[in-house]
Amino acid sequence: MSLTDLFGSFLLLLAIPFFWGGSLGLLRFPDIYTRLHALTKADNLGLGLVVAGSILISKEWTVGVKLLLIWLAVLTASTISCYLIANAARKRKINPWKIP
Amino acid sequence: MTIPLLYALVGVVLLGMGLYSLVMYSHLVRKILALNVSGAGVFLFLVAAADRTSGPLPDPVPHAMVLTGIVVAVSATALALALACRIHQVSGTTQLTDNEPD
Amino acid sequence: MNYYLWPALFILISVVVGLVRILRGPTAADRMMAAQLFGTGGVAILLILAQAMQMPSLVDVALIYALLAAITMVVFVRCQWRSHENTGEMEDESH
Amino acid sequence: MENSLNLAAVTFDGVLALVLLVLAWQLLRSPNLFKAIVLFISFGLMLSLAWVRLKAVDIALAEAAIGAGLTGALFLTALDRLQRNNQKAGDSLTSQPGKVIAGISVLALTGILGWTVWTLPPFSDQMLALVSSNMPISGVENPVTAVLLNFRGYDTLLEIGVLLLAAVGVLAVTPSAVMVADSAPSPILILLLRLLLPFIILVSGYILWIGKYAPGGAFQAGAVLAAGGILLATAAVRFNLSASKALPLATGIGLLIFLLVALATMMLRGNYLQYPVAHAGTLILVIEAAATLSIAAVLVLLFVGVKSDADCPAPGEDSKNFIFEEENTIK
Repeated sequence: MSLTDLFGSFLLLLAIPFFWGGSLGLLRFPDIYTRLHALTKADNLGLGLVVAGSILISKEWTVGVKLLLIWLAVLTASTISCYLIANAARKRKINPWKIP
Repeated sequence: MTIPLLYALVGVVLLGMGLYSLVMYSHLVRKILALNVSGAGVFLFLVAAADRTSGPLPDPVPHAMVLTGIVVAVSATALALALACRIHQVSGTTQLTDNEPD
Repeated sequence: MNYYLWPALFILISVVVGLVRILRGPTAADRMMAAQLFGTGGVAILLILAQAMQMPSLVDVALIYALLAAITMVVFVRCQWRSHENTGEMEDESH
Repeated sequence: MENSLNLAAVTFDGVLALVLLVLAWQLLRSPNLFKAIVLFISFGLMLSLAWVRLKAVDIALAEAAIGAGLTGALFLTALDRLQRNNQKAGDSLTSQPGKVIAGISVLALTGILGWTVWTLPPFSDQMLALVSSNMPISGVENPVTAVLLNFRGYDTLLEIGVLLLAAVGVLAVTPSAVMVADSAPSPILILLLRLLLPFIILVSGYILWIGKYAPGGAFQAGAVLAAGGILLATAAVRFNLSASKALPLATGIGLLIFLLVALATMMLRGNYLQYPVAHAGTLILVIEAAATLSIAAVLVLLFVGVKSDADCPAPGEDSKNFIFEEENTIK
């Protein structure tokens, strides 16, 4: 196992906490707006670290470009659907959670 | 017990669950969902059976069958949903009931 | 190469934990968000499986998931969860 | 070392199998239809991981495109139409004895099938060997594409006909092929379209092309393209398929080209769909390109057919296919 493989695997492992953060945040946070915040952590950093790790492990530039495209696509999709959901929720007059 | 066998058995159980729900629930969308789940069960069984070859390569013939099957399943689902919407529009109901309304 | 399956497994389990949000709701958007988390986790798992199973074409599967991730969400926001039309409280489950 | 390697694989497959069963169980018994549909979308995603574990990447690609881009959209719009006058979805059809009888019969059937699967004789590699030995004359390198478009081309030809039939069926029961949204898309959504649509078309072409060498092909490419069409249709304020002149052509062209090739091969070589070996690859690509367009057109048509409803204003005589801004905001 080469050094890049090792570092790649390390990045893959580092991604796991972000996915757990996303899941637990989705479960534990009190309202839609805060849960959206948790969700995007998995999208941005979790997937970003998996992509970075995979680029290091795969070592082929064509695959690397595709991996970067995947990350960009997910970033775009998650940003925009996050906005759409929050906007729709606001229009439905769902109030943000306040400390009781 | 091998991995393909595990998935094949899951496929069989999905088929059973889908069939039971198809018979048990009267709402049309639930019936369509149930059909989709049982279809997925059959596909899963076919693909799992294809992976039981002696070498590392699976058998491509069931793969081709399931591939076309998935596309046909989604178009059949669309047709069924369009019919359900039409039934709802004409009769105002989304259920299939035993008794005639009149 | 199979040791790469471990991170995939942990991400799978974390995604499954998020499943509870689909079951619980309470609003439709919460359920959709959990489904989106399923999608992102799925992309990550596919990328790791591509290394673990030595199948580079799995990256294409992940690419399709990543590209189409927004579509169900857009359909949901524009066709289902609209502000003026309050379709009863189908979101709130009566247990 | 070997043991720990297998442990990871076995745990992964075990968890995945369990998740599939739990998702299916929850989605089937949920009286809340919206929840059932979201569970079904997640079920599709887990299913495509199962295809990957069973080394069926072609199927995983199709499941990805259809599960992410089509199934959810279809069910959500149909549910929106059905719940206009808000009905409860619960309630089983049958009485208590009926329930017991259905339960016992399904359990018996599942038991028999499960036992049959358990005791299946070892797989014979005959079909695999047959396909592998004929690969050099197929014109392509991906065995699934070879089976679909060459060895069993006849099945695929009929299947494209079946898709066309489904489209005709949806059009027959649907009042109009016009979709009307109740608000203009937000600028952010337009931005999403601008960013994603070119990409989706590019990836569709890539998946079509790569099908010759690796997992991919007409069905997957068509489903990806259709997902792009659905995104466009959903964002538009008004999406009128009946005003389109290109659409009937696009729905028919796959079957047409396939039939023409089939007839030509019959005239020249005496056998339906027996391609000349030297040109097999080109012919397959031509058929697949046409089929991609047809599959995409049919799938978009199916979605618009399910979405459109009688409450929306009549088509009118405007010849535009889709409109993004509300008209009164322009003037």
